[in-house]
Amino acid sequence: MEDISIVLCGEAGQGIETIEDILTKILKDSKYNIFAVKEYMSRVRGGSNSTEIRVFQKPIRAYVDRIDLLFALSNKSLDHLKDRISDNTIIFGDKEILGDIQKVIDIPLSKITKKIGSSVYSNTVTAGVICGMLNVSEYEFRNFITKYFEKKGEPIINKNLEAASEGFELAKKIIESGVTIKVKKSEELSRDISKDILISGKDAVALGALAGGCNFISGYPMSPATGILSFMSTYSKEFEVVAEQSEDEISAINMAIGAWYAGGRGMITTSGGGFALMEEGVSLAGMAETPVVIHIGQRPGPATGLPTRTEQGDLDLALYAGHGDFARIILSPGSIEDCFYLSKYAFSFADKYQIPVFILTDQYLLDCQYNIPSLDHKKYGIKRYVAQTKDDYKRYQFTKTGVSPRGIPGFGEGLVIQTGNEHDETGHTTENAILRKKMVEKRFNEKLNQIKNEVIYPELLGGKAYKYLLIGWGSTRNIVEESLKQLREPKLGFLYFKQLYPLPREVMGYLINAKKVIAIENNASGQFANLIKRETGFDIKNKILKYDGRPFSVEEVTTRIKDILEE
Amino acid sequence: MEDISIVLCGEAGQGIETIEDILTKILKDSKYNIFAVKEYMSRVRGGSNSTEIRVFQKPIRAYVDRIDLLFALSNKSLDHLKDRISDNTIIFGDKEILGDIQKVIDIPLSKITKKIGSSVYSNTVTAGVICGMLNVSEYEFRNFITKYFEKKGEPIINKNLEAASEGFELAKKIIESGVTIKVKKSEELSRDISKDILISGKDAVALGALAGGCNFISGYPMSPATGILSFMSTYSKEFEVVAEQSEDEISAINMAIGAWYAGGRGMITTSGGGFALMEEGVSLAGMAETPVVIHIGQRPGPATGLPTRTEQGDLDLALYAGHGDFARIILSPGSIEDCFYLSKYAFSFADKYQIPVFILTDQYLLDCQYNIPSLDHKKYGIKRYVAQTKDDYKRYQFTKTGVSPRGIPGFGEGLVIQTGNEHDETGHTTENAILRKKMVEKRFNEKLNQIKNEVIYPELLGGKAYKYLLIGWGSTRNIVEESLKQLREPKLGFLYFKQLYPLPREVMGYLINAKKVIAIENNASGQFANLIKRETGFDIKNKILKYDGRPFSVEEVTTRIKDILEE
Amino acid sequence: MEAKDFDLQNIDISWCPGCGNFTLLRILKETFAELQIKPQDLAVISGIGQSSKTPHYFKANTFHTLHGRAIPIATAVKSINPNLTVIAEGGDGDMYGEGGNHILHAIRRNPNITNIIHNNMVYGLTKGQASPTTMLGVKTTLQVEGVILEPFNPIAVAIALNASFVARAFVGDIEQTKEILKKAISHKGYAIIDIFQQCPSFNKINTFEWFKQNTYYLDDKHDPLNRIEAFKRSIETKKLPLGIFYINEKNSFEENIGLYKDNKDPLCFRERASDKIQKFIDSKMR
Amino acid sequence: MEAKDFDLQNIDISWCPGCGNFTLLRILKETFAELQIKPQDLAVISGIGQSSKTPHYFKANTFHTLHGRAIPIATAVKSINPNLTVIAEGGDGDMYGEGGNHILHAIRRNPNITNIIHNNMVYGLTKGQASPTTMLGVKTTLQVEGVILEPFNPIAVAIALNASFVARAFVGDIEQTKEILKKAISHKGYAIIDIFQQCPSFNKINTFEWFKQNTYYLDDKHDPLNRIEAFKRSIETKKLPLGIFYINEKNSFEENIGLYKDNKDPLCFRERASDKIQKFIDSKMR
Ligand SMILES: Cc1ncc(C[n+]2csc(CCOP(=O)(O)OP(=O)(O)O)c2C)c(N)n1
Ligand SMILES: Cc1ncc(C[n+]2csc(CCOP(=O)(O)OP(=O)(O)O)c2C)c(N)n1
Ligand code: SF4
Ligand code: SF4
Ligand SMILES: [Mg+2]
Ligand SMILES: [Mg+2]
Repeated sequence: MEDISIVLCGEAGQGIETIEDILTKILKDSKYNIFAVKEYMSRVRGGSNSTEIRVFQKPIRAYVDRIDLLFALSNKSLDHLKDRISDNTIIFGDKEILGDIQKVIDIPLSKITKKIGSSVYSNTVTAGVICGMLNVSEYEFRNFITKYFEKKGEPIINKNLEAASEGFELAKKIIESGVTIKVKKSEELSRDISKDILISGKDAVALGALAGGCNFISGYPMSPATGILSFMSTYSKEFEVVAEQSEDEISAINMAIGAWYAGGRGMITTSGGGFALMEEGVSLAGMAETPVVIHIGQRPGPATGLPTRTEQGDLDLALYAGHGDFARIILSPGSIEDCFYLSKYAFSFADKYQIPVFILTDQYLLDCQYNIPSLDHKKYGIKRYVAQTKDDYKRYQFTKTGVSPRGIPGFGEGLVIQTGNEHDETGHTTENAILRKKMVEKRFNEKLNQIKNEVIYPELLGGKAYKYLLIGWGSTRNIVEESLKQLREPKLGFLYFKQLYPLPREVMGYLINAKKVIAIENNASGQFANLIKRETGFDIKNKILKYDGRPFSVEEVTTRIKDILEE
Repeated sequence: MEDISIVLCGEAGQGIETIEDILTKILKDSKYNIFAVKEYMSRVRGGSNSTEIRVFQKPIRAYVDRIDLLFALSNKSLDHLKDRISDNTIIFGDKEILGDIQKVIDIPLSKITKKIGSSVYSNTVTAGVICGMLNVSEYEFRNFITKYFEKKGEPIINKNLEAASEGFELAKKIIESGVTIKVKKSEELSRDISKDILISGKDAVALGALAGGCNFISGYPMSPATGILSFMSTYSKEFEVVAEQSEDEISAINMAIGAWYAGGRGMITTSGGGFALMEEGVSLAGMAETPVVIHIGQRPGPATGLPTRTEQGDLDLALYAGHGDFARIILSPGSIEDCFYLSKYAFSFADKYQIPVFILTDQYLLDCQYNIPSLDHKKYGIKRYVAQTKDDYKRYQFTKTGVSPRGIPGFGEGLVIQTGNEHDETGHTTENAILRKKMVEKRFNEKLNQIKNEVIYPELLGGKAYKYLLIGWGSTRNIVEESLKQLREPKLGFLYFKQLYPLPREVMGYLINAKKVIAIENNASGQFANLIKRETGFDIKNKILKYDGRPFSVEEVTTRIKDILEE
Repeated sequence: MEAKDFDLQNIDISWCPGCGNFTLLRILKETFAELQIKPQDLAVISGIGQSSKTPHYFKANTFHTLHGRAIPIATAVKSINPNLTVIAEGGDGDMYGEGGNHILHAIRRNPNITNIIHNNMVYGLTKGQASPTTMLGVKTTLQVEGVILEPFNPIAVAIALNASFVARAFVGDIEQTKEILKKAISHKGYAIIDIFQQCPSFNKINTFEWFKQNTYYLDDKHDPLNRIEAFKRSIETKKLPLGIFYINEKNSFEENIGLYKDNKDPLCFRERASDKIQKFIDSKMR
Repeated sequence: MEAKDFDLQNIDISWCPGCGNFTLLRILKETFAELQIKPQDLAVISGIGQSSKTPHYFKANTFHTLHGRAIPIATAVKSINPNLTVIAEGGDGDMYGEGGNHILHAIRRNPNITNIIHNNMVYGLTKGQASPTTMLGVKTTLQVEGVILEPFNPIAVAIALNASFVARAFVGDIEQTKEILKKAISHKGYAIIDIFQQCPSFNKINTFEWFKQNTYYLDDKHDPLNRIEAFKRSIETKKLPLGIFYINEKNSFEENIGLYKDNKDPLCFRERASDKIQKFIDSKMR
């Protein structure tokens, strides 16, 4: 097999995250390319959650519906995944829990873990079974387990090693019974995959922000965005970042604005519902020309919607957030690398133009993890634009670009006077009509014109000489990319946008070259297609939309593209 | 003269509102058509505020730059209005305050009021002068003053009568000196103007809401929207409305949602900055399918902007408010009549479709007042859509229209279960992908489709067989209408939209019939033109935009239309 | 009526085994039954959190709304239909964090609603971050070196604002909690009841046992009409008192707005005589 | 330094004649001068309201922000640059109404900022509606039959939350107000000072004279370390006490976050060694 898709399914709180964690690490160390993503319910215990781990030779990084190996760890698992189980799915499970279903290969976890002493060891047993089936060296697995549980002390390590042996033993029996799985390893690649880093979207965004100089983050817990705040909190001392859980989202955005005003680099992290409370703050940033970086981890709305699931539904929200007209930038990473580089970039953009910069991700992307060679902290160097002030400093001095030198309190002789009321160049309030007009043009038209000169270009994947053109943004990137490989249609291109606003001036050029343009978005209204229409007048008639709270799968994208191409 | 424009200018707190109030009423009683509007600074005392009162024969109702008679009541007045004063402007003022400027006709208010006993009487003196100049019967004026100050007691009445005499005396002298003004009265009209009602935008919105059955209003004070709340508070007992000042805007919108849930008819009133805090609430209304009526009195942003001035800048905000895709309706009255009827309509719309309905006005429109024959409470009868529930009641039952019967607690045997989480038909939470998809379609696509069948049509003013077509919405209506009359260009039409979203299906038909389409909007980005482009792909290239916080004037519109037509 | 009259069939309760929410659910059903309040006459408005899911698990008119926003919604519901028994329910994060401002002003406004706060001293649904009531020093994924913000004291704040009815309970004692709840619901005006409950999944410190060990009941000698005494008790830290701290009888919001003085019909059932508006327009605006 | 070092030239002050804001402006200038704080080292963050315009009328780094939001902004400013003296300033509507939740949590968070509230018991800028501190029964355009919400008591609430520094002043007494302000600014941690001031335009009841008649100073016998005593004083209604009610020395937020323990440089002047991130990525993520 070229790649296999392993799915673990169990109840919330049962520990499949741990199995995922062990497996992805050890398999990567064993030179497999790894992709993993999870889906989970909005509850702490019970229900049915699942994780898909793809193990493969070629670096593909997307969710598939297909399940090759299913580890059904709770009695609801088979029902939960019924639409994804095919005749080819090999199902493993504890028959004591699942019942005596013929198709199921028994892994008697209850019995084994009772022997070891506690059901918590079923994680290591399961991981052992999988590694055994995949031909991971038992020696290396044992080493890994020893290190993994190092902090828990000798007795726990030993119990887990016992569990590991049980797992490998079981795998051996299963293989002997004739069930074998073979995935080619990636040794033929020019690089050694075991030296790769394995990183999630969440961590890549946080690290990108740190690389961009972030030293302040505030947020109110909200799935799926909390991970960024928790990463920053964990490494607060190491990277000298203030990471503060605020009393509400309004406080969070205003804190971040305050941090920038004082010369820090602040960001906030939230999801749509939390962001809806921040719009007045965004407007303040626009008016006071204070930079701010806003990470929105999208999830399905309206209101509380499906709080742990995925959607690309907050583009409109970011695009039109806050009352009044002012410039902004919206970025939408679709790969782990872009999560890092665009998050880094966001800080330079915000600082340079003194505007709100948005990073739109979603639950799917944040919870994805896969291996990549590394991330380069030097790429797109950090730029700081803070000016030392003189005595006659004017915070909102008119310039040709619309951007005034930005001073900070206590750095120079000048005073930094900002306001969210209409103001003159010094920063004091005014009701003058002429000044008002000039200030609007400064904040809106002039800045936008500048920004349009350095828009981050979309990436054209697939057929460069396309006849059919897919338009997508953010987290669909890798899914569509894999789908393109399956479709092998040389006339099919995929334009993946990493910057959604402002659009590059050349976007129309891409569109008119295609005979058929297809938008693909994980929302109900085609928000990006609407934006393109608003900006260019170009009407994308074909839309592949999804809004059931689940990510697209490679198979679904492939089918839906085919349907449209065959129309 | 066909019409004259009288402008009163003074400091905040000096009492020009009182003069406006007296003058508009007495002049209307004297069978003049009256239009008045004010502009004011964001301060309580000092600065320069002004009120324009137009007195005329034909019912035109719009702001003009032109000043025929200027009453400069403070020393800053002439500077404040310097761009609007022409050679034809007759300036009145107290030379003791203004200095000995040749052009100024002296009205020695300080001297006179010192004689009477207090400077507060300068309001009545000034009103007297103006009425004297306009040939209002002194007898009727005295009767009016007596009634106007009735509650203040005999001595105050007498002082004001003394002031009135002084004013008329002065007028007589001025007329004798050769300065005369003659405006034709409207007696030739089929109706008796003195029987008209004189009503402001503010009051018309509030009365419209009451006519629509509003029995709950919550809001946090914010210019220019507070007037609606204050009207409702004043008449709370009379009309049985709960009118509550909430602790913040978030509370306000959630209260209004609660009121509807319980079977009331709730609305909120705010401006852009306050509304920015309500977006999560809007999203809840969308998800829970709870009706809510939202009045936004627009003012210039971003942030606190110019808090007492005018702009049409919150369309985008209303259009995209709240995370997630769900149906909504946006109305934008442009006349006093429409303020009333559309506000009334809003409640039936909200109730019928169980969605948020927006009423967009602005400072200019709310502060306008003029005479109209009356308003008919019966027009567009109130419809209530509340259903008595049975035992098996399901709050979100699937129907063909997307609209489920809406029960309320305590009315019938059923239980009314609502949630802002994704839910099944009963109202209980679900994570089911198929249900999720159907519910999105119910809330968004199906309801929008229904609504599109009963969109309130735009009104076509001016040339029906147009070659040039102006597109406008809301408060520019009357200004453009008067401008059209001046332009006398039979090929020029004006399509005034009262419902901005969803657009009528036929909008494209109107547009393609024109050789040149011109959008007119009081904002910097052309938000409605952008919406039209997003919906139809039609690019309105010519835009008359204004964003200095002031309303358009008839003259400015005329000039800018001419410029475009002559291009 | 019996508690089982509030049972819902075929429901999948999404709480963790051993969670205090289960006990509170039972307490609520029994309380309503004992007070003879029909599900149809009950409106339970909740925020977002584990605790805010409670209304999905028993029979009532319910509205599971937004994080932190149950109070304004409940306030309006009561003002439109005072015949309903209105409950605003949520967690400590929901009510004291996101919704903090509404509590302050609900106390001032004094609507006749009962505000139940499931205080597990943690954010349950979002998996274990500190809530406003988490104790100093407690470590979480966001407070990696321990909580540094002084815990929020809802009881003291409510007394400081001269609230109408202020109580604390612990789900570990079903009977007493029911008694307190009954009094709170029967009390006219805004009643706040902070209810301690264990969260076995995320709060490993303030366990069922911990609450048992660290609480005691205010005894008969405590005079709930004495504000200073109530305050003294509210800031005790050695052991946390349970019971009714403070009662301050006063007019409710619905009484104060004056719309129910001469006419007891709920506003939602009144029709406005629409010619009244016409008359108003034609007289007042002339 | 002298007060005039804070004077701004050619400014048009938009307050009404006789407004208490003028006195408070003078008090602030004198206080900063006497404390020898340079305008460059001062950051005054205000909300929206008449009082929030104050920073436009003297020399300082200033940020006139949004209604109700000065506190979170000021908190972050201080954490990024603790060398600045940071003031959060606003009106009673701004701070206790719209911004109510931030005060609660600022008290818990305890940043080393001074929170000045111009308490004129009315919404000035929006022309006279009731604020959270308006007295019961007062009639306004929105409270046509008089205020029915019990007034907000910021002093009692702050004490209930065990705030670090709690005081009240009255602009009518320039010297004492300066003394209180100086102590508040010098105090380490969050200091709240509610300052009574007349609004001759909209508050015809709580006039300058009224405040004079209805206030008195806490005397030397008052022990600001005694929380119960402080609370007792805070709920007095016959006459309203002025002075420092309560002091509770504790670590500030900036101390607690631990980033200034070994390195006193403000975060805004530190450079991050960017290879640290590279090393982290290449080690931790492998
Ligand atoms: C505006 C908003 N912010 C954040 C969230 C995410 N959120 C959901 S529940 C919750 C906290 C839950 O804690 P608590 O209120 O104490 O309830 P518990 O689960 O502990 O019962 C948070 C932060 C949200 N739903 N909405
Ligand atoms: C979000 C928001 N809501 C409402 C307003 C309108 N507003 C401006 S100032 C103010 C109240 C002013 O009262 P206060 O804070 O007491 O200050 P004062 O003018 O009395 O000094 C209000 C409600 C606003 N600017 N922003
Ligand atoms: S997380 Fe805690 S509060 Fe929530 S259900 Fe589980 S145990 Fe209960
Ligand atoms: S309205 Fe009141 S507070 Fe505002 S400036 Fe005037 S007197 Fe002062
Ligand atoms: Mg909790
Ligand atoms: Mg005030």
